[in-house]
Amino acid sequence: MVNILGFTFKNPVIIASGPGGNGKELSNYIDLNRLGGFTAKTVTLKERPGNPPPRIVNVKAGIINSIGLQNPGIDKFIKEDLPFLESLNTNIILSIGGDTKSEYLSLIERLNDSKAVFFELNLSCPNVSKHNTNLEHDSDAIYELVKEAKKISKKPIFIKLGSNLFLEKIVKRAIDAGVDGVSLINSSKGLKVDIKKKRLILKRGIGGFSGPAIKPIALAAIFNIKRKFKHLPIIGMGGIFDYKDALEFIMIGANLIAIGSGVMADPEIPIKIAHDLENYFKNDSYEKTIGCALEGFYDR
Amino acid sequence: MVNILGFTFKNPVIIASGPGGNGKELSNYIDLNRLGGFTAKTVTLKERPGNPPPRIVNVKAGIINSIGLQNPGIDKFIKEDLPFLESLNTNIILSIGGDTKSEYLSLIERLNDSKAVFFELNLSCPNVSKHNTNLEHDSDAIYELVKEAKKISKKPIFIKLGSNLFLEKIVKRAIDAGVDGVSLINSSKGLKVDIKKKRLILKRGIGGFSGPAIKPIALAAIFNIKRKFKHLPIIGMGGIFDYKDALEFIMIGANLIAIGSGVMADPEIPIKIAHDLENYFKNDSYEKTIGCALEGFYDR
Amino acid sequence: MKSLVTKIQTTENYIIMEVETEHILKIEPGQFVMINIKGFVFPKPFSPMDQKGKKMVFLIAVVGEMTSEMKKLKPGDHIEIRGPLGTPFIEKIDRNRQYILIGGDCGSAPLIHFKNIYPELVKKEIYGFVTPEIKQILTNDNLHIDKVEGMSPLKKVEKFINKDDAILICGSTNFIKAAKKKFKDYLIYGSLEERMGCGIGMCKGCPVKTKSGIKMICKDGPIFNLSEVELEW
Amino acid sequence: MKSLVTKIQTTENYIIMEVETEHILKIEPGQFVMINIKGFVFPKPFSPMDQKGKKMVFLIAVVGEMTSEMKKLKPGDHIEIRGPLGTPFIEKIDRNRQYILIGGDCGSAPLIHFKNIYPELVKKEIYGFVTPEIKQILTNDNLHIDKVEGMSPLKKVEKFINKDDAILICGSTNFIKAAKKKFKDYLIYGSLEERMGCGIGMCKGCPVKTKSGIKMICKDGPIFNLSEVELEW
Ligand SMILES: Cc1cc2nc3c(=O)[nH]c(=O)nc-3n(C[C@H](O)[C@H](O)[C@H](O)COP(=O)(O)OP(=O)(O)OC[C@H]3O[C@@H](n4cnc5c(N)ncnc54)[C@H](O)[C@@H]3O)c2cc1C
Ligand SMILES: Cc1cc2nc3c(=O)[nH]c(=O)nc-3n(C[C@H](O)[C@H](O)[C@H](O)COP(=O)(O)OP(=O)(O)OC[C@H]3O[C@@H](n4cnc5c(N)ncnc54)[C@H](O)[C@@H]3O)c2cc1C
Ligand SMILES: Cc1cc2nc3c(=O)[nH]c(=O)nc-3n(C[C@H](O)[C@H](O)[C@H](O)COP(=O)(O)O)c2cc1C
Ligand SMILES: Cc1cc2nc3c(=O)[nH]c(=O)nc-3n(C[C@H](O)[C@H](O)[C@H](O)COP(=O)(O)O)c2cc1C
Ligand code: FES
Ligand code: FES
Repeated sequence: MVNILGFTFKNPVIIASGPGGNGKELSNYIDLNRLGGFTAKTVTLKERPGNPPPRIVNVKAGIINSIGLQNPGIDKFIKEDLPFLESLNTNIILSIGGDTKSEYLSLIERLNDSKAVFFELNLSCPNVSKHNTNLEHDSDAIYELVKEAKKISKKPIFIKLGSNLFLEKIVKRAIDAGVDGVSLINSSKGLKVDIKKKRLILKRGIGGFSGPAIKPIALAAIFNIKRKFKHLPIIGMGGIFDYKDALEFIMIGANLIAIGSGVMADPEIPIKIAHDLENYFKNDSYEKTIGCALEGFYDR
Repeated sequence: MVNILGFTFKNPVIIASGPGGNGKELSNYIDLNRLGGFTAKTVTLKERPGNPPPRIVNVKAGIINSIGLQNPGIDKFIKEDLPFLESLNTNIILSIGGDTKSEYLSLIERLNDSKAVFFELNLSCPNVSKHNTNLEHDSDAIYELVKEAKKISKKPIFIKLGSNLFLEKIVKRAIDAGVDGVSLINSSKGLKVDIKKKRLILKRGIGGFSGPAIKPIALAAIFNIKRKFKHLPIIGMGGIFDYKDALEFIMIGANLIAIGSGVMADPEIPIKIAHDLENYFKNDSYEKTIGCALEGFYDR
Repeated sequence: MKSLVTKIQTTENYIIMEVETEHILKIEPGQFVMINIKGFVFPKPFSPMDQKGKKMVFLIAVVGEMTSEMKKLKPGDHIEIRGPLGTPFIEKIDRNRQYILIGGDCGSAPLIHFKNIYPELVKKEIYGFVTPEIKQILTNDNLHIDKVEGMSPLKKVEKFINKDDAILICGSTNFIKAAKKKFKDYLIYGSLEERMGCGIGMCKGCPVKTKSGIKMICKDGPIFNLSEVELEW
Repeated sequence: MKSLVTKIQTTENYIIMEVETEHILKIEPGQFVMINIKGFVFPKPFSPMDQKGKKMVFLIAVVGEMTSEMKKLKPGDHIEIRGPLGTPFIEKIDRNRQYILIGGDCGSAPLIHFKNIYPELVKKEIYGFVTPEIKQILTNDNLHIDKVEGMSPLKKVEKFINKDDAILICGSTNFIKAAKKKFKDYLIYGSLEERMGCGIGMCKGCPVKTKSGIKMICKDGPIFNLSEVELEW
């Protein structure tokens, strides 16, 4: 059992936004109620068709995706996806994305009375252009957004960021604006060239790079935040494929751990991790394990 | 044969700064004269002992290093390493690092009359603290440094950067200051936790993450720079282990490709790549291949 | 599901691989499985050419990283198989018609499977390969070798197709585009290919534009009535 | 160099693996090789316990990712071996002395090799393992099992060592630190361990502080006169 911001999670394992869709397909394979939580796929105000194919590129120890936030838009989401999510006996986190601050705020208003426990503002999608759910270059904008979101939101607010040089600064500003937690990390920017055809595989060139390859980067990002902001709740993700990966994230400071690409490789991974962590924490305190690797850390 | 800034390289394959040391050990395994060039390990004004061990951490498809710029300092470098490098029949690139602008400038002065073809200013070492060869957070400082370096340097100047959110902006300023080329990318920030001992493996926590895992990130970074600054010479590196990897870098816009961790995994990799590329370019023009994957790219 | 490679035959560019699954994994023709092998993190989609009990047979073209590694598999090696995935041909096609089966390269695999299970729905078969190489490992009376025949399988079909014939085709997107154009007045079902992530419809990795919006090839397909899909983006 | 696994014996935590190298790769006791196996990008260092002609034998402790995968190797599998690397014991030690060999766990491997080649330089051997598990696969008259003897090998040596004896020790850094402290008045050579990158002295990945500055364990060692090294940073 994990307590975070007054909410109780059965276990620290949640599904990250995106790879698991809105849960219906995944629920044919695993019992979502066994998990600590489920983050819905980022929803936007209007429907988005997503990017043209191909959308998936396999690379060593990872995958590059160019989904482009395909989603049905908020109306259809509320009608067709939210009821299913709300029917689950697990904590729901709603991920929202917008082109402008007011879009984020509208989405919060529309979803404020849902059964979800948190909002996660997706500020770092690598698959859309600037100002489209890709605010992370602009810490002032993030400050403003969080400040206003906090005014109207009935739920705690997490912001989701990628690994970047100014992460500490951005998070500091978001904390000043009242943010409740951070989700780290979104997929990184990655690219592959088709050397036979001599062209970019993805039509946008760059896609979102995820999977085991990015795990060291995710851990480094969380480490940097955790050691500066010891009490800030963190949802950790990036290449978690087994319980040992999960333990690395917990020991470096993640309160919850989220599985993204892992469910694509094998839908049963989240259940296996939940099970293995339960065994592990028979002998060890979960609370004390969070961030334990930072103790006595010699920073120079 | 590759022409770049008026210099001729036998082939596009060079050794990246660091993993290959200053060439003596590597020359016991391969004939360095078969390569296009060799970048010396970053040298600083004073000797640096480097970081405490462990300095190497293996992760999936990559390695995290915490060398910490161990080097003998400029005096010893000039006495003990430079003569060997100058005796080679290949192009030498000298990588320099400093804590302050004036340190970089002193190093340039000390090395201005060497036989090296370029200077590479290492601005992005993940293994040292801020202001220690880790200027990349500060594009104003980079502008100033490059501007003054260009005034005194007798050789073209490359700057070496990591992948970061503001890469375009930094490179734009460096170009304004007169930089001749960029080396992309340095190792990324990575971390691993020892879950048995519940502690960070590296004493600094974070190290430099390199190898095949970071290749998609390197290609994405080069793509972003190449499409904005079409004529800027680029030395591409990050996870190049075979000629197919090398071709991806060339097709995305690298004029030269550098092997870093590859020589650690297998010292013969650079020779194999040089050989395989020679075969490949029997039928294809090298000049026309540089950046060919960007042609017709649909940027939206 | 853990599965054992029991037999593997290879040519330079093709593999026929027999595996034994741990439990019976019933596959309808047109469905596919996600296969993963040692050294890879993410699995890739393949449609079996045959499946009986715990036995499954695959026809695989060696085109890239994973398929090159598959070529090195030996009997006794283990692979991971997940499925069945996708909609069976039989659930989407008009069962009151007879079909000309057109396979493009390894797209032939699920059609060969279909013919085995539903021979009564098949009017004619043509499995197109560019060179005769495939004959080293695959015996089938309906192989069409472009280089031998001097024409593509589509051209050949054009010669004998009747006004009210229907087509079931499987192959690369370009092959299917060409067929759609050539046979635009016919009822034609195509099994589409796309790079896949999850294989079960949740990651939104394998889109196709249809008249009723964007669908996922892995879940809503891979078979579609070609009049309902738009193959250009 | 491409090498063939010819025999492999395992217990839960140990492996004895025989390989045949493509060409003869002459190893002096104390030298090591970098081994790589399928699925890994970077190789790791191991000191053979024996080498004759193309045959090489390793004694390996299963401690982490690569060694766990090594346990799954079968005869007929290929592995990659690069070497010989490092300085032979014989080039650094005083050849006019006789040595007590002290092995800590798999650090025993190069010492067993040393004894085979230079029996005249060996006064006594003691190869310490914590539990008797190792006896399932390793036969040697000088195995010391902590749990059976009720003491560490260092304690045992303390009991019989003479004033002018010399020591050659190989094991974990902690083991060597303990030995250095216990036997500070003796001539003691230790073969050090460190995580390695290149194995040939160029990447600066495996440092040790010595009286003459920072040295690389892979190139300047792995053996050092312990009076010359500082094992704390
Ligand atoms: C439902 C379905 C069933 C399939 N059944 C078979 C089969 O029975 N036999 C068979 O040989 N192949 C089949 N494929 C195609 C097969 O999945 C790809 O050839 C395989 O994934 C290539 O992997 P790779 O790592 O070798 O290639 P990569 O190195 O990833 O790429 C090499 C080339 O293959 C193409 N490619 C990559 N992934 C796919 C894909 N999913 N579909 C089509 N082309 C792709 C790329 O465009 C590239 O040109 C099927 C695909 C789908 C979607
Ligand atoms: C010169 C030399 C010779 C060696 N000879 C042998 C030998 O004959 N038999 C044998 O079993 N082992 C030997 N080792 C140690 C062996 O290299 C490591 O045990 C191995 O690299 C661990 O790999 P892994 O992926 O299983 O462990 P990892 O998953 O990388 O790590 C697991 C644990 O092993 C430790 N470890 C990792 N790398 C090393 C290393 N290079 N040296 C010591 N500990 C390490 C880590 O601290 C960690 O606690 C030797 C090491 C050196 C430097
Ligand atoms: C196919 C795919 C779709 C994704 N869609 C979203 C999304 O809609 N919103 C979001 O915040 N993150 C999205 N992500 C990012 C993941 O939630 C996660 O942050 C990232 O992939 C790193 O974790 P992983 O390595 O476990 O996948 C997506 C990732 C993938 C692979
Ligand atoms: C052990 C090691 C030492 C390195 N030392 C330096 C250095 O001194 N200066 C520098 O600019 N880059 C250094 N690098 C970074 C490499 O030059 C290269 O930019 C990076 O590793 C990515 O390339 P790769 O994946 O081919 O290794 C080092 C990398 C490694 C692995
Ligand atoms: S592959 Fe994931 S939706 Fe089709
Ligand atoms: S491992 Fe590279 S210097 Fe020793």
